Amino acid sequence: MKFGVVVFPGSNCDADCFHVVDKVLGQPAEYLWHGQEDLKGVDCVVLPGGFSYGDYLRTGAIARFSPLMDKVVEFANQGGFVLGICNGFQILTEIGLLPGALVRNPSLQFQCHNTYLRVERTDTPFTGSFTDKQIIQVPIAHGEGSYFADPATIERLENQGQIVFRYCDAAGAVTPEANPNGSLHNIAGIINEKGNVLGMMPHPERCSEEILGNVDGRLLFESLVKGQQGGESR
Amino acid sequence: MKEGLWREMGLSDQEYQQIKDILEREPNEVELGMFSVMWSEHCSYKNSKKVLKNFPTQGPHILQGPGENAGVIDIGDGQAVVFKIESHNHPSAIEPYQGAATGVGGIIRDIFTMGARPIALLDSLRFGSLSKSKKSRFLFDGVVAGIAGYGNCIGIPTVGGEIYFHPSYEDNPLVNVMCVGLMDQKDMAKGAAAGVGNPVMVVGARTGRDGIHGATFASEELSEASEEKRPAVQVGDPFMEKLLLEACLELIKTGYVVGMQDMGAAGLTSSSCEMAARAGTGIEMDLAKVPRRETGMTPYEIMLSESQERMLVVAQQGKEKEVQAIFDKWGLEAVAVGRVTADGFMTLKENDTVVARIPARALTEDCPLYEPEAKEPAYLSRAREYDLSTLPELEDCSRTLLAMLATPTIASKEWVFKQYDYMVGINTVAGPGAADAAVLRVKDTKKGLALTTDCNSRYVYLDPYRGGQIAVAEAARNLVCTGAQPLAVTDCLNFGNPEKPEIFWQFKEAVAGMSEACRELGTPVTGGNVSFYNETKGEAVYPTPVVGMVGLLDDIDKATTMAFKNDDDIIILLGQNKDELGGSLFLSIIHGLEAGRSPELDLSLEKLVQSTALSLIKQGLVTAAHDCSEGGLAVALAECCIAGGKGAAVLLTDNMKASSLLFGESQSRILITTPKGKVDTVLALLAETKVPYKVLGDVGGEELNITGSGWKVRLAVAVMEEKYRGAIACLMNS
Amino acid sequence: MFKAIITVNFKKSILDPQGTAVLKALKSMGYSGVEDVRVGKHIEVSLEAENIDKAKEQLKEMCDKLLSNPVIEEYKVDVAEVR
Amino acid sequence: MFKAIITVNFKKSILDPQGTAVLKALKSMGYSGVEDVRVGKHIEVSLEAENIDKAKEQLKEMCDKLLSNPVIEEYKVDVAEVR
Ligand SMILES: Nc1ncnc2c1ncn2[C@@H]1O[C@H](COP(=O)(O)OP(=O)(O)O)[C@@H](O)[C@H]1O
Ligand SMILES: [Mg+2]
Repeated sequence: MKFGVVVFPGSNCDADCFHVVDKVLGQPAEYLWHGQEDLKGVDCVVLPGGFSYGDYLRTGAIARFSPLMDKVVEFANQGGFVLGICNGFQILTEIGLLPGALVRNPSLQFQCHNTYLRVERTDTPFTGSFTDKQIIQVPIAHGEGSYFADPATIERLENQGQIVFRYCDAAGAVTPEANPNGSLHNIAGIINEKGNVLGMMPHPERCSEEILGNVDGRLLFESLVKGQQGGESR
Repeated sequence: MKEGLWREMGLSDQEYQQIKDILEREPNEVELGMFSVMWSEHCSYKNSKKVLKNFPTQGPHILQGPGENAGVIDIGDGQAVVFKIESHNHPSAIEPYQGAATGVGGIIRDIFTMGARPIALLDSLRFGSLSKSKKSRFLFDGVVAGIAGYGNCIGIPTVGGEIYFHPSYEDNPLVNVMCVGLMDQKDMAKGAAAGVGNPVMVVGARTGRDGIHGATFASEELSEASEEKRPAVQVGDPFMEKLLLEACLELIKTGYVVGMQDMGAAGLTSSSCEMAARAGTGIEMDLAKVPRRETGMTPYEIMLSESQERMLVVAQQGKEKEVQAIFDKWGLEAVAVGRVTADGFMTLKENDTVVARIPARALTEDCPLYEPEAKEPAYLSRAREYDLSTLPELEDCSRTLLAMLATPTIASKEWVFKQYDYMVGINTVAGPGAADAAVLRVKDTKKGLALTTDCNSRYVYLDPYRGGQIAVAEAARNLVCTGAQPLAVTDCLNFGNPEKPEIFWQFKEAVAGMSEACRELGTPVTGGNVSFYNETKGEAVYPTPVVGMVGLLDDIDKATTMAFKNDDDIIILLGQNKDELGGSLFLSIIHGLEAGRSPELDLSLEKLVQSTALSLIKQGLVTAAHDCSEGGLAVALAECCIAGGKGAAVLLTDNMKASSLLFGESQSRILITTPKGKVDTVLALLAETKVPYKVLGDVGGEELNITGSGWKVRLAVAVMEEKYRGAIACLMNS
Repeated sequence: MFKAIITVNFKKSILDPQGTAVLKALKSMGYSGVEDVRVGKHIEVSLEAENIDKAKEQLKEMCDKLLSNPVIEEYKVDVAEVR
Repeated sequence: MFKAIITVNFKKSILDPQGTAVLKALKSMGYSGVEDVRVGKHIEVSLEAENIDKAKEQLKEMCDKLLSNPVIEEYKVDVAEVR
């Protein structure tokens, strides 16, 4: 599976994502410069974390107007895989590929630490390698990751099973204490209705190698790769 | 020009006379401004240069010692580490968020100027009492947020550091930031304006009126009047710096760069004349071409502006277009404002009018050097002669240990490092709080880097020479505990007003002590920073020579942390417990005393303990390692327990008071654990090296039990953890 | 030349953590009379346009597209001609 | 009951990175008439006070102490009585 990692001015997890798909998964990877309009034939677009345009105004607000983003929307509408991590998730909500918004953490502080997540769905292209309700550890690193949407949207997300990851405690219980940033319904990651666009605040690329002490995140990337291989052989 | 203007700019009458002699005429205002910043202590090191000559600066792996924008060391495989530390104390006292943020920005530029990609930041901070002073809480909160704001945005992980709280820093906090970069040796860039005719380009942010005379400001004591000099504080733009970083690294890869230097203190003045002086050339610039943010700026303002996120680049002649194309791609300006000349002069024009003409070297080399008077301060003999034997002995060892763990200087700094992105870059193998030093992998190799900053200023206050030695020894010890071989030092020397003989004495002694320790431990100094005038209302901060040190692990898989890991692992103490409480945190916290002598340091014992620990770690015999520092053996044991979520049972047989044994801060001690099955091998090796050691007990259970003769510590790990991890958050949320 | 002042605030239904924090801080400083604090953005835009209506139209567009996010925010625009 | 609107901006001579970034974005979106953008804070405070002068005095104090840093920012306060 060929991955394309988008580089916006101010992206800073682009090289990390690239490293994981290239070196850890051994998949072909390309950097996609925000100012161009060419997706270079990739199968999955990764919108990496960071501070695109310095997070000025609102996170992701300016980045969504990059020329490349028009192509990404087209690509998504045609069913292409799009993975938005952290700032990438924020951009996806700003551009409307995913509903809701990510607002300031109630602590008003940037928060960088591990969180437990419960995998709510394993029938998406991004989560096929997890087990049902698997509890994984994935770090967060953001100042504005509190998921918000109006009640109708939240209800729709719940009813349609669009919530893919929820913050939980070590035992898997979804509690207010386990919610690091006041996200509604402990939402850590959601998927669009079609199931090809995923946004999440935690950073799977930061826990994909033994040397970093945790490989839970690798399963997400592997899900994509395996899913495609499965698809091809069928 | 106003009579006596030079005095307002911080120049003495003699210095002014000297300037006239150099120019063979009166300087104009622009020239005087340039001299005043370049001859300020901050830029010229006029009071400290002679003393700094004591530092050892040579060694087998040193590729670049002091003199460039940062030091460079060889880590094998054609790779190099670039690192430096810098202070931003005064701006942070006045505007903590922006002051700290721009401090981070400045040191990062020093690293990528050399051609290296910055991969880590460490912050060494000092504030007044957190529990007693609202102002200290305000400054602490703002500084940490500022470091986080800048470092997180630009995407360089803040992986370690240290924080002490002491009333001497109440009005004058210390904010020292170290940056570490990685590069291929072939990409090393230097700050020299070589090649007559080559274009001189200003790149990055536009020039505004901010920070004019910042360097002079850093060279004075803080006072009410500092409030008036407020424009000296700038607002940082980490986004702009990220673009500048990427553009500069891309540019260096092209090979079109002849020399490059960031515009830090004294902005365009210092960057241009230093680059010319290094190459023995001159530079001619047309200031009308410098991109500006504000209208109506004078040549004086343009030359002295300290607007952030700017660099000066000397490019190969004829490659201006290529350089511009790269900056253009990143949305940045790159404007040729002049060229390198052969005459050795800084010639500044505004359109066709010459507004300043000074020999470049006069600004950088001709500044008079001073050797201020040094005199041993009177407080020393009083403090040393204090009779510690009359202190009441501990009543409840467990309670005392809990109190120590909740002391902000010892307590977990989680409240701080949670705000730092310490993982971005995915190299962080041991982040803040995990080990005695931060450990990063070097991608695509087996290697690792260990990074630390250290300075216990109470030791330096009570004995500057020994305190200086200890700062170096402790830094090296911290690196060793992770499994790294210490390689080299960068230092940040924070002192009071050097014109006071007592302060200068502290300075000289501390540098002498550091120099000896650096020599003995084989860790030369590659650069650093001097920050004087850390005083308010005539009171100096504790002398604080912060040591930043870099070490190398040949095998990252052997990296060791402090957490107790397995039940039944055997706990061994390398080194010796001595009956010494002088200068300890215990005396300060429990008895309110800053007295006695700093702990002894025997550098040959230190070397033996370190080499032994390192060799055991490299042989895979060690499961945890932690040095004994503030709070002594008891706190070190508690920290290992808390980090691992495991208890321990320890028996102490030394014939010594409980207070000294538990909380004394004897140097050259490292706690290690080893699996039960390997203990014989370890003991045999220890006997061979003749290192003093003691088997203390074993890991296991949910309590820390320390048994001595007639006293006992018994605490649940969970209880200790709550105090240790909650203390700072609790004070900050109150 | 026109000068616009745009204020962007969180919708009333949305928590304003910054406002809450400022309120708390003011109370702890002894300002017991303070009852509520909301923190939003104050954006000043200078622009050339044919006339004030064109300016308003453009500004509204900027707000809808970039300067505010309708999911969480509401905005207000004031424009005046300056010379 | 009084209601105050406080605007806090960077001083004119101080770099406003956020404003600069927004200006660039607007230009690249085709709003070529935009000449300058500054982004500051808009703070709404509701408070009880004996009279409007007391309210003003308190608000000024809050601005000096907490809501702005005179080193880099300037502020403006508008107060009105509400019922
Ligand atoms: N300002 C800081 N920023 C980041 N990490 C910090 C800071 N202060 C302390 N730490 C981390 O907390 C841990 C404990 O620090 P410290 O108490 O100085 O340990 P030690 O005494 O063993 O050197 C270290 O891992 C250190 O890097
Ligand atoms: Mg320490």
